[in-house]
Amino acid sequence: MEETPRTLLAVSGVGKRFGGVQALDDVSIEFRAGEVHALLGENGAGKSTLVKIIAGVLEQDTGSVDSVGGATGDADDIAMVFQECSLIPTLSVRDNLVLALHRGGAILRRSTLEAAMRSALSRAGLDGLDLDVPVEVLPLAQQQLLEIARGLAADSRTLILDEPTATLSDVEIAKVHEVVRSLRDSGHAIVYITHRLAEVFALSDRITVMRSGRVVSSGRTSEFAMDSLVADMLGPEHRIPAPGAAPVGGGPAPDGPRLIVEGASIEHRLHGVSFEAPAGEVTAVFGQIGSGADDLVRALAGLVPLSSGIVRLGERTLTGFDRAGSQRHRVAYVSADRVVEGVFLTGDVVRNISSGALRRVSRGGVIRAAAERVLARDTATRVAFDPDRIHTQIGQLSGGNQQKIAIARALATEPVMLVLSEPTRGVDIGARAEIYAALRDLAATGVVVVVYSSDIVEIRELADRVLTLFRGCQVGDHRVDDTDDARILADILHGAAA
Amino acid sequence: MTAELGSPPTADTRTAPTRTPSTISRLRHALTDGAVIIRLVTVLIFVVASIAVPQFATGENFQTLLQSVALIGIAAVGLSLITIVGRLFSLSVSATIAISAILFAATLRWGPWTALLVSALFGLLSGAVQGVLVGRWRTDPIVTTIAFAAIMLGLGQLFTEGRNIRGDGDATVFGSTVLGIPGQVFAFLLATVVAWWLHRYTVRGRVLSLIGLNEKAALVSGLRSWPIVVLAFGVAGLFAGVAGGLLGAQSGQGNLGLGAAFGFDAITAVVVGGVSVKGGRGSPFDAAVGALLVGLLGNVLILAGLSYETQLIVKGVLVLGAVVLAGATALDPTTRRGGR
Amino acid sequence: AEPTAVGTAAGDDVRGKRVALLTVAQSCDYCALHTQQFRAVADAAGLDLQVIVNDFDAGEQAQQINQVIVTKPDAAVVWPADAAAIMPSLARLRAAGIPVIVTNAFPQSDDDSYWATYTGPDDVENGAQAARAMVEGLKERGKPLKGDVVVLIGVPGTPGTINRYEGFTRALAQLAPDIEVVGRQPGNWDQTEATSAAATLFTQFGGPDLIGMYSQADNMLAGAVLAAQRAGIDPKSLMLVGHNCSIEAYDALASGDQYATVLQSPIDDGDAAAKAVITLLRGQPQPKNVFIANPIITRDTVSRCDAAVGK
Amino acid sequence: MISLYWNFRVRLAWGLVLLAVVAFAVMAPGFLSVSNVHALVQSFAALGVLAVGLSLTMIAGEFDLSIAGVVPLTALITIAVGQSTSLVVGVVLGLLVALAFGLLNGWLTARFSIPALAVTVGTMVLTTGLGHAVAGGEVVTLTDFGIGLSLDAPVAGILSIHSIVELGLVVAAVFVMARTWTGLTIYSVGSDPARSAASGLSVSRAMVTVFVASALFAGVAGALQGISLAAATPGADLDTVLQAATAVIVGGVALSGGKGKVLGAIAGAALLSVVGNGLSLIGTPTAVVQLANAAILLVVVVTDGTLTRLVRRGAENAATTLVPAPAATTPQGGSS
Ligand SMILES: Nc1ncnc2c1ncn2[C@@H]1O[C@H](COP(=O)(O)OP(=O)(O)OP(=O)(O)O)[C@@H](O)[C@H]1O
Ligand SMILES: Nc1ncnc2c1ncn2[C@@H]1O[C@H](COP(=O)(O)OP(=O)(O)OP(=O)(O)O)[C@@H](O)[C@H]1O
Ligand SMILES: [Mg+2]
Ligand SMILES: [Mg+2]
Repeated sequence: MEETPRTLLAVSGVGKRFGGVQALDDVSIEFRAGEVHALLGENGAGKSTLVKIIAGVLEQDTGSVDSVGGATGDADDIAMVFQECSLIPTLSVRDNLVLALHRGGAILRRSTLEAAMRSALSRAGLDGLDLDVPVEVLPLAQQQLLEIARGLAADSRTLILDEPTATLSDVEIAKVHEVVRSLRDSGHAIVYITHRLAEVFALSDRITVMRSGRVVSSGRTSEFAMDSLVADMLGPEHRIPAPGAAPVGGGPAPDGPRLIVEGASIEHRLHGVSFEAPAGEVTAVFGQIGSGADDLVRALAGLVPLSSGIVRLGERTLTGFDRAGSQRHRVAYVSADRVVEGVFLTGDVVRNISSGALRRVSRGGVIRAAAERVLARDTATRVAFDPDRIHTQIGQLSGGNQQKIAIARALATEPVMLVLSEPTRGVDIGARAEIYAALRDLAATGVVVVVYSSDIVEIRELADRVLTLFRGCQVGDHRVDDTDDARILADILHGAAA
Repeated sequence: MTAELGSPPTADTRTAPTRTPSTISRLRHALTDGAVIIRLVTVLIFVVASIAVPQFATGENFQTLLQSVALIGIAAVGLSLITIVGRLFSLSVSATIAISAILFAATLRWGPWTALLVSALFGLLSGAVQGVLVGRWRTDPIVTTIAFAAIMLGLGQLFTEGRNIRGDGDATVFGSTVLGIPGQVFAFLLATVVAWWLHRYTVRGRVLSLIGLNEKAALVSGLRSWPIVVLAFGVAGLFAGVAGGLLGAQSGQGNLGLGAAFGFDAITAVVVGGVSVKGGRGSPFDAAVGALLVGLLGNVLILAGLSYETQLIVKGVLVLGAVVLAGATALDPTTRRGGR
Repeated sequence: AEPTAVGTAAGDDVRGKRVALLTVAQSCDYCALHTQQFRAVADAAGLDLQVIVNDFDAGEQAQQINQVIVTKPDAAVVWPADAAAIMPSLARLRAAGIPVIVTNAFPQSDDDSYWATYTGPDDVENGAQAARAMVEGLKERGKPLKGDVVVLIGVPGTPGTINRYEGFTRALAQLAPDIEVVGRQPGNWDQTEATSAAATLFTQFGGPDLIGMYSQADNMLAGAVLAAQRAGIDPKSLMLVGHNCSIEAYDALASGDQYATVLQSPIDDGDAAAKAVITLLRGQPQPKNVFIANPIITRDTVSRCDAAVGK
Repeated sequence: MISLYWNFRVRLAWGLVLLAVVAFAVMAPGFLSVSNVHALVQSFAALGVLAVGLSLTMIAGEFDLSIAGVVPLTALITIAVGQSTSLVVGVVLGLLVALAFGLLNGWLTARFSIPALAVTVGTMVLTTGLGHAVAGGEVVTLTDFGIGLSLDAPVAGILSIHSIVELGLVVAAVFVMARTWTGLTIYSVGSDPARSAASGLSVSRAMVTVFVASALFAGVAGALQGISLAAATPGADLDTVLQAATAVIVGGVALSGGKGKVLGAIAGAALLSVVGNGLSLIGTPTAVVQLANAAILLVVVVTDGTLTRLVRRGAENAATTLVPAPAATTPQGGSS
């Protein structure tokens, strides 16, 4: 029982600096065969930087990464599933898999690899995916699964998964866990980064917590409890803020327009969804991939046209508006696809935040720089982003902080309705609570908040109400504190509304 | 409103010491900007030439230099808007200039200012039409502008039969000086300042950059790209039209071959000036500096008495050097390639 | 311009014969007038004319000649885009049995059996004429035959440029050995490029010793006049000699900014080519080289250019 | 529908080529004659080899402007050296210089992450200058132009050694891009260099490969053109680059990288050559030729935009409906 598994990979004394930021400072960890090793820490703790160094994508400044028992060299025997998608967008699914599967030789034999591709796809829960479709047209969750399939396809001894489940719903997560367990059982070493702490206890054998580029604690999972884990992650001086204002049913409903959706349909994807969402409430839309839940929120934001149905916000009819039109009617949107739609990676925080609110910081079509900075600072504070870093380029922020800016962009527009897709994708537990609080505060001021999330925990903490979808149809509409997880999951799995 | 959020930010607190950007860090930041490097290189060459090349540092030569880049500069400044909004280049700049010069000559009998207005309006219209295709119909900018160049030159040929069009009037007003500055140079300065100001300080200028940086993210912020693309092409056309009109005014004549090299020179200026061809980064000012740098190199090398081929070789090496220096010092982790 | 005698009087003997004119850019004034005149004469003679244009692109012209060979015309008239690169194409035309008139640019070859007749300018002689004009002008103004001269050339490394330059320098050395050609820059036959090139030439050599400039084309000289004015040099104080007597010279000669030009009339050029091909088709003998007139044109004789500039 | 997304652009271009061929076969007698097809193949091969070379750099997300200088430079070296020593030495030397510039372009682009357009503006000026230096102000000719004639002499009716060499390079490029690891890496790097590097691909190697290939193709085109014209002139050949770029884009290769097929670029070159040949066979005035070209280009870009969006939407639909549409008995929501 107490025999220590063989160490496959040893990180010792690794340090890394980015300009003025010490991203990693003397980090030493060992990864063992047959173990799932969870790597935890708040946003910007240095997790992604560490695993990128392990995978050889980044070069460390100090220290070393040694593959201990390995017969072969380092990078070749390590497969990595990246936090920000690393699939090649214009290439087909097939060619993306070939990139992972190819083993030397100048000539490609795509057909002989077909079986391996199919098996990797099916292990990641992507049976029946068309191999010739370009990756860029796949929905985000499928891209994430494909990313995992790519990691699996390589069949390396060490597999690193950097927030693989951030955009997946529980059904898909279960599938991923199954694969991870079977890999562990066959003696692979797995490095698993996540902000979903529930996963950690369900899946991992060992935990390392990082903070500010250092290892703060490390040990067997059984040695940790949820509280201590959170304390380790956030540090002694922080605490998780209390839930936001306006709890359900408490107090008078604030003034504000009501969202009314009647018979919303999108060809092939959504069939006659109707619901109403009052101002002051957070309404969640929940469903699996292909359930139409994310299409619904995209349609509400004006990104996809409805084929039929009506959307009204108070007196105004929003149907027929494109994104620019709905933004003008103060509907703000936060995309789940951070890199592509969420932020301007090469712009600084100020420009990102003001991008949707230029009218507020300009007069006569001329931007007032001071007003813009004030707006950026204020909004940054609302999403718990350090206002002194507003001149940083977004591309240099950690994933979670990028997400905060994506939300700040929407908040800065002072929306009447805020539509969000996966709002806390990749956000650490502390910041997540702060974002929830900010969103609930926003709702309390009379804003309609509609959120699509694949995370049932998030829905519990954030929403007043959850709308469940199955195969494009609305199957349930529950008050969150009136229902339980089993019920919601049953809805989205089988459409079995009682 | 955000009572609970008043607490200090939880994440990335170790960066707290860098509160306000110090002069040094600002300087360091500036040195990682390719366009700034190009400006420095330009100044450096200027200084070196002033010391080392005998006839360089004279008032007349500066005038000569500025006049030789003025029209290219005007076209380049306009063109940079298209590049910044992420639509690469217009390859119809030369054709617009030639036709505008012809129109200028043809309408000179109504007075020089009317003629210039006609040229400018033609440029604006032709640019805007291309902008509608590229912006609204999402056609490829390169092919679209090549097609429009062919249309303009083809029609021009049908109307002029390839002949020189001679202006019937006096266009010397554009040869005179404004505030002691030659007319064309004044126009160049004006165009640069106006474009730079619009880009730097106005909402539309900002939207231009944002769309160039990431069109999808801009859409999420409710920013429609096509009106801005039309605007960029329209202004680029307008500037090319003005350049064409002024070119026609030089000799009071216009023909289809006039300004043939301008299109490529303008692209060179935009690229060498450090405007990112991927869109979003750079400003019209950079394009003006690019035009100046290329013109400066040409001027200095001739004055240094080099033969034509040596001029070209040295110019090539220097352009390459400047571009590489700008690229090598620019620390842009998001666009930097990993590569092993 | 009026098509002149030859074709009209001689009846129908060449009517309907197919002739291909392979010419260069349509968007240049000279080329357009050349083609215009050629067409006028050919039409009057009833030739079945096909005009094929490229943009001074030797490679493309070679392809066009391949194609012309396919259509087997009775004769081909070729304006070489590149006087050197035309040789293999001429050989191919000869092999296909198609007789050839070369116009405007003398092929770069010692073997003149590849073409029936050359018509057009004699560029060495043209350059020499420019030198004579310059010397005469200096004498006329009572200036000493001494000082510096600069030259604006066309595209470097091409026969027209080389030959005119050679003719100019050789004649100048003979006529006025004390005048020195101190600098030359290419204007690439382009007015705007010539403006910058001339501007730097003036910066470099614009001292009291500078007495004149020879520009291998009038449109480039118009740029030089502009550059001189900008540099604060009175163009009239220099001996400016251009080439072609194109429309730009017409004005500059009238105002006195330009002293002289060497006439090379596109009308004469096109006319000579058309007449040569008609003579050829009739089977009549004609000289191997037909050079067009290249008189020196000054302010007083500028009316000789009326036809050439389409007046 | 979905594989259409990948291939429709290539098909569109080839469809237009076919249409043009049929149209000219009807309108222009002699269009399909052996000698005209020979002339057509000659011009197609010359444009095709440049277009394909350029398409490689464009698939890699970059652009090689320097071929405007490399084509004449190689021709000049080939002819100048060929005249003084032997043509073989000339060709070899010319190609070596071209390759050196390819290496330089690729290395600078990859090493310093500079857009190749900026790098190749520099090398274009540099190569043009070297061209003038090689010419030394003289006309560069090969007195024996018999070699050029045999290079272009018909082989099997419609081909020639000239076009066979160029078409050989074209076929090789098609194979490499479609079937080899190198090709796949080039696509990948062109699509997203950062992600490719993260997946362990060597961005620099891909860059150097495409620029060397592009320079090699340009060099071969230049050397052959020089021999076949028995002469070479210095100066940047921008028109040719522009035409090649037009062919590539018409064929569906995007300047943004990672998209398009070499076969498309070939179709683009074929379309331009067929239209050019056909129109001049009919004896169309240049102005009309220009307008006709413009019309074709506009038709291509407008159809392309519309079709791309349609097909893409179809692909997205297909991709997102993994979960099949609901059965007839639609479950109704509304409990709580
Ligand atoms: N390319 C870069 N340039 C500059 N700084 C960087 C860069 N990449 C990361 N950093 C910085 O390094 C630190 C660690 O970032 P990293 O991405 O490793 O965090 P993380 O633990 O993965 O966070 P998250 O949970 O949000 O993904 C952060 O402060 C980040 O701003
Ligand atoms: N292309 C575009 N698409 C969508 N919105 C745009 C676009 N361009 C500008 N806007 C939006 O228009 C708003 C203001 O632009 P505009 O310059 O028209 O202001 P204005 O009419 O002068 O208003 P004010 O007088 O209040 O300053 C900005 O909020 C900006 O986001
Ligand atoms: Mg991370
Ligand atoms: Mg405003």
